[in-house]
Amino acid sequence: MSAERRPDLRVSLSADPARPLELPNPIVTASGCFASGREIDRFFDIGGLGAVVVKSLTLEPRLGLPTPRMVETDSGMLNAIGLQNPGVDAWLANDLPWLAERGVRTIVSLAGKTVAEYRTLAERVRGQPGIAAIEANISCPNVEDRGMVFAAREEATRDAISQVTRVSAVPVFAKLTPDVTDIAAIAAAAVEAGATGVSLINTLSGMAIDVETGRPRLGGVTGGLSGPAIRPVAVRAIHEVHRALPDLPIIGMGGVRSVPDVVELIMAGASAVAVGTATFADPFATLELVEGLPDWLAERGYRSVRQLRGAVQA
Amino acid sequence: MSAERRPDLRVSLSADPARPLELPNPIVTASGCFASGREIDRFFDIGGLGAVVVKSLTLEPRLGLPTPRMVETDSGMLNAIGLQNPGVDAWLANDLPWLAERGVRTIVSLAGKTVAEYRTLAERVRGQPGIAAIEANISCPNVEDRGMVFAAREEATRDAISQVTRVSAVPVFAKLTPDVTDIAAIAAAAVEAGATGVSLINTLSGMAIDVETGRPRLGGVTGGLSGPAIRPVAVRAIHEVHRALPDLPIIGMGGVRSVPDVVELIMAGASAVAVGTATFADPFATLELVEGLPDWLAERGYRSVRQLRGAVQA
Amino acid sequence: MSTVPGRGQPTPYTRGREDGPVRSICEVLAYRKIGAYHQLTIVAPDIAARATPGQFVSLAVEGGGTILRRPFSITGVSQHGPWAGTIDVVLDVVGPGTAWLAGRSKHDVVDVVGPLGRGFPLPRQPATCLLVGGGYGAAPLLYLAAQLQHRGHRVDLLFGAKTGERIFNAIEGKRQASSTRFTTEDGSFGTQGRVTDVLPDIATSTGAEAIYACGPMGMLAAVAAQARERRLPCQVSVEELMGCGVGVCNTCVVPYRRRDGLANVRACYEGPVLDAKRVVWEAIGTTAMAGEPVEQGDAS
Amino acid sequence: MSTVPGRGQPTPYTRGREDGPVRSICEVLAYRKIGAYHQLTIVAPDIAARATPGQFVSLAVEGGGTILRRPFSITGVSQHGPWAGTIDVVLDVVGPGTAWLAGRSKHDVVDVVGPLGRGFPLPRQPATCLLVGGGYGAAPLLYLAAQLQHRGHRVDLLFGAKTGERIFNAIEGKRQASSTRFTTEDGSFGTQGRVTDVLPDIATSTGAEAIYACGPMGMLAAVAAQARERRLPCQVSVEELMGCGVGVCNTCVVPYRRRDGLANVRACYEGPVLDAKRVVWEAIGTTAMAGEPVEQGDAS
Ligand SMILES: Cc1cc2nc3c(=O)[nH]c(=O)nc-3n(C[C@H](O)[C@H](O)[C@H](O)COP(=O)(O)OP(=O)(O)OC[C@H]3O[C@@H](n4cnc5c(N)ncnc54)[C@H](O)[C@@H]3O)c2cc1C
Ligand SMILES: Cc1cc2nc3c(=O)[nH]c(=O)nc-3n(C[C@H](O)[C@H](O)[C@H](O)COP(=O)(O)OP(=O)(O)OC[C@H]3O[C@@H](n4cnc5c(N)ncnc54)[C@H](O)[C@@H]3O)c2cc1C
Ligand SMILES: Cc1cc2nc3c(=O)[nH]c(=O)nc-3n(C[C@H](O)[C@H](O)[C@H](O)COP(=O)(O)O)c2cc1C
Ligand SMILES: Cc1cc2nc3c(=O)[nH]c(=O)nc-3n(C[C@H](O)[C@H](O)[C@H](O)COP(=O)(O)O)c2cc1C
Ligand code: FES
Ligand code: FES
Repeated sequence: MSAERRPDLRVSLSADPARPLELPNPIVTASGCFASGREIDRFFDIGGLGAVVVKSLTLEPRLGLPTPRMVETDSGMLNAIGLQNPGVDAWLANDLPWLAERGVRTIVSLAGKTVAEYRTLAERVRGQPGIAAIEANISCPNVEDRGMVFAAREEATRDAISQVTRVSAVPVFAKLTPDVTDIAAIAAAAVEAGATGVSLINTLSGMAIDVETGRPRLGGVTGGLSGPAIRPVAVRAIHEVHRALPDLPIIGMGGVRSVPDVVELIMAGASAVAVGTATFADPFATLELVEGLPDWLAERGYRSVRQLRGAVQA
Repeated sequence: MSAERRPDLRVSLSADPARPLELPNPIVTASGCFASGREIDRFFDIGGLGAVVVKSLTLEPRLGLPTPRMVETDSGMLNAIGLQNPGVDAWLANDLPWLAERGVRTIVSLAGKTVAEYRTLAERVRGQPGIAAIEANISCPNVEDRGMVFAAREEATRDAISQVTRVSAVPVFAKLTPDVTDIAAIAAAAVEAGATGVSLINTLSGMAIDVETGRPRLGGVTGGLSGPAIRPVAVRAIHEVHRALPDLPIIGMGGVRSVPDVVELIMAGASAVAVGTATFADPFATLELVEGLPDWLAERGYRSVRQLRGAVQA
Repeated sequence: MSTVPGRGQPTPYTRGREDGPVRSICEVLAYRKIGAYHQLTIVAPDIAARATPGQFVSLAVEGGGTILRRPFSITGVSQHGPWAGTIDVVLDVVGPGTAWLAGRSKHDVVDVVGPLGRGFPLPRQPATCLLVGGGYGAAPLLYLAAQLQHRGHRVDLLFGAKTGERIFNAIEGKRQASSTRFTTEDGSFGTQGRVTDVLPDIATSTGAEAIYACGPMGMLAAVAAQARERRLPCQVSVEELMGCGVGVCNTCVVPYRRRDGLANVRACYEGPVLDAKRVVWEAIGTTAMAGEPVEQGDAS
Repeated sequence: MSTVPGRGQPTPYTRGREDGPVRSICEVLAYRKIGAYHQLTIVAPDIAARATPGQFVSLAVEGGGTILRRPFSITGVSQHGPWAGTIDVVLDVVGPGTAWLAGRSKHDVVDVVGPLGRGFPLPRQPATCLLVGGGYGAAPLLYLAAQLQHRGHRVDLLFGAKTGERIFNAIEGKRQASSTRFTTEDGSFGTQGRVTDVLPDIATSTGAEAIYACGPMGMLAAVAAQARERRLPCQVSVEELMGCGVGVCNTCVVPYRRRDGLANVRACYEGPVLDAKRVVWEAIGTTAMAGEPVEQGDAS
């Protein structure tokens, strides 16, 4: 492939000129599936990825849930980690400088237990060098609403997201759960609250039982289903939101493993594609998608990955 | 295994003595996955199954959606059949007598386009000999509510189910979709409307795109995801509803393929277990579960399958 | 009876009724590469004894996240020999399932359901039959040709494909027919072009009284139109995506004019062999048949 | 570089940096059954060159709907011979992944990531080391024993299992140690009982100065308690369900007292070898560590 005809992988994830987000390629990591970045940087230079979305950070450090924390299911896995993380302050002190120094485009994922916590979290990360965007993980329980996750309700979505957008100078993505009756309505609520875009989808709520012992296979009883099993749900959710809000940037994710999977999510409406569980099976998964995408495009005569966005004829 | 120690497979699916539903074993067919019954009866006597749940019937005959109507996905499949069926009257005339004559316990699945249609359907099947129960498939679009499925909303659930329970002398099960924010709330609405029990879960809404052509892989664009991929979602939904409504009979389904899968759904809270996609892979799937369950129970010292219901320690 | 038959158990393990289709766990007796295709000979006496030309079998496959069986036409049966009762199937590798099957060899075990579907109806009076096959669509026609010849009918074959290596088993074809003709789109074998380019001539020169066809849907539609023009009876074996192969999932439908009106009939149950003039060719894969507004997302 | 390496490509295909773990597509050089276990010798020169005892590799498996790798301790490496650089792993078949791996044979190809995790720290001064293994937990200890002996330490082995055929490679053990002792729960080999029944005697008689242990968590907790009583340094190789094996999923955590406080450390990254006295044995798999109310359904 001659240099001139190498397809253009650049994507823009913000329609707001005041808060731009340009990535050299559409492949990013899914939150909670890439730890601090150092772990995979042992294998390759993670600076080549479109961006790194870090594990969701909470205000206080969290030890998370007891083991067992995962179980493999048919073409998928359930996890119940319980948002184990060092807390936002420790991350800012120990991890962000390393990422920034290496030139990694970093998207910080924030998870609050209350609406007010989202604001505090957004304030803590505000102005920190090297943060390209915020992903507000609102698919986590709202302790003020009987543990119902924020993104389960339009109002809670609006409340949490507006706390973040109010204090942030960088683009804000609302990470939504697919476990809702109408995901496009939740996405619209996030947009009303000033979100730059949405991240679709978080894991599906699931459960598995050890029939020999009668005990749940997860310490946390229920957990989040990810991996190839859920890709059809991700494609549908992305398509649904993209059809309702065609201009809204979407970071798509859910079961992506191969270059055609990436293309499928982009055709459904994603501007960028995050990879989670696939990295567990192959530490090079994200890099190989960055490398494989140009060939796929070139072989089919596409000049830019942007041509494919929302291109499904439906 | 001596005859005396053969575990008892009988289950009761109704707490209402006026409308009992006793099955000789907990294995039933999932609606839309067993056609008229004759097709599988070519392989074995279907009278040995706990019950046969027939394809959802509508008031008028329906030709359904254009092909392609299915696509295999990772450990699952998407289908978009569009409720093709001969219509309730033709079924009563041509198919029910055959089932009744063979002594098959038949659960008739009804699907309306409007609230009123559920009543008409229930009236048509009322008093027909050989109908053991009704499954009201309310996971289908309500044309009076912009095509939103009935079971997406508590009110529509109540409206549709009460039409059926009002005119029925047999137990009524509400078949629910997992694509909702709070499935226990929908189940509660069904109970308020007089449902004897609930059937959990219908397929998840999903989509797949042919990346070479840019076209959806289904003629109906989106479709229903079934098979082993969704079992963790089924277990979670059943557990959630059983915890909220412990006395409510549940017909569980979603990705069941093996005897341990059956036990998993029962431990989560199902009283009976329906098998859909597994029959596509093996026409004997249901029969082999009926045959395999007693051995599994006996090897572990269980005397009745009823001991396992809701037995998960969570 | 075990719930997980297969390895370790004597093969063929068979389950089913006295007649109709069965499920068998069978041994592969032979593997053969034929041009671009792979042929498996499978020891399945019950299926061999019950099959008729035009019927198919459904094979379980392994690997990846596959869960469904794959349908394949029966291309021949043998009731004799040291292994009593074998069936042959021909595979074109197009995806994970066919790749897995093409990797089987002698003594491997495969899980087969069959025979399935409606086969080719045979002429009641001695007749001259033109059999038209596209690609691996030739497979069931070889089985049909043998049976037609055996019953005293005249058989002429017309097989087409993209390339010569995709003409299935030309040698066997020549042995079983009064005349054979091949077309390839790239001209690498036989006449360059499509079967429908030469069909009128052959039908005239052989005096064809009936046409049997199997191949891609586009080819079948074109053959059906030519048969109609010539008022020749025409039976086609259609191909649709199949979820179950046994008639219970309703995914494999073909729009069809039945005596009692328009219907979506199942390729696996009412078909795969259908009367060409009743198939509503122009409505395949369109909403033209729906007769009612099609609701998106009406999943089942 | 291809996105789907493997068959057809020259093996080993290796990808990674100059040091640290790599991903290699490797050929199986030998398969051997050892008692109840299966041993694979894999040609993986980069991994062999970088490994230390106590580290593990993560193998991709096929079949069913499996998507994750399976972790296995390295039980030995060879830098020499006609195939430069092999590693050995030992498998106990417990599920689909180990069953698939146990079915591999010479010339088959496996996909390996490694070496992973923290290995056993070696004593700085010449020391008498007691190595305590349960079941296949003996595997990494044989590799450790070889290295300890090579560096002039005294090695005593104590291996236990349920049955004799689950005592891994007793012969190799005897060759690499000053003394060996075996216990089985059914008494079919060595002393009847558990390793902890005889550990105190052996520690006294050999004059053990350090304990290394690998085996089921229950055994490790008991060994750790005995080591603590005797004030012996003790390093254990722990086992937790692993999602990724490379430190990114946080599923494999073990409660641990770190210098800066209580933490859930990753068995695959900070471990699998951990300092026994810092592991919070009583908190494993309980909510005792959570430090905050555990929300059910808090999925990630
Ligand atoms: C009645 C009938 C007879 C057939 N006979 C033959 C034959 O003799 N030789 C041969 O090579 N092929 C035949 N086919 C096509 C064959 O079934 C498919 O090529 C095969 O199922 C593809 O499986 P895959 O996993 O390799 O590909 P994939 O495309 O990955 O299959 C994915 C899914 O789609 C289904 N599918 C894909 N293509 C087809 C198709 N054309 N028809 C039906 N289902 C499909 C598969 O069964 C599977 O569920 C026949 C199909 C039918 C319906
Ligand atoms: C550091 C480490 C070293 C190990 N070394 C060996 C060894 O040398 N020999 C050996 O036979 N086994 C070893 N194991 C255990 C081995 O990884 C599991 O037995 C194996 O993963 C089971 O896979 P399966 O598909 O056969 O079983 P399944 O139980 O079906 O596996 C399902 C899932 O659970 C995971 N899993 C199941 N059991 C374990 C376990 N004990 N530890 C971690 N993950 C598990 C699997 O990786 C898979 O994701 C080791 C485990 C760890 C963590
Ligand atoms: C082990 C694990 C941990 C996760 N942790 C988080 C998290 O902290 N925050 C978040 O927003 N999503 C989290 N997710 C969800 C993923 O980011 C992603 O949305 C989901 O897994 C679907 O993508 P995949 O199928 O590629 O994994 C987690 C997923 C997994 C598997
Ligand atoms: C091809 C197909 C058709 C279906 N048709 C119906 C239907 O008509 N009515 C209904 O209530 N559910 C229908 N379902 C849903 C099943 O009854 C069942 O709820 C779902 O498939 C999950 O079970 P499974 O994973 O065992 O298939 C259909 C499912 C499939 C795969
Ligand atoms: S393939 Fe299922 S009905 Fe034909
Ligand atoms: S297994 Fe993923 S962090 Fe250890």
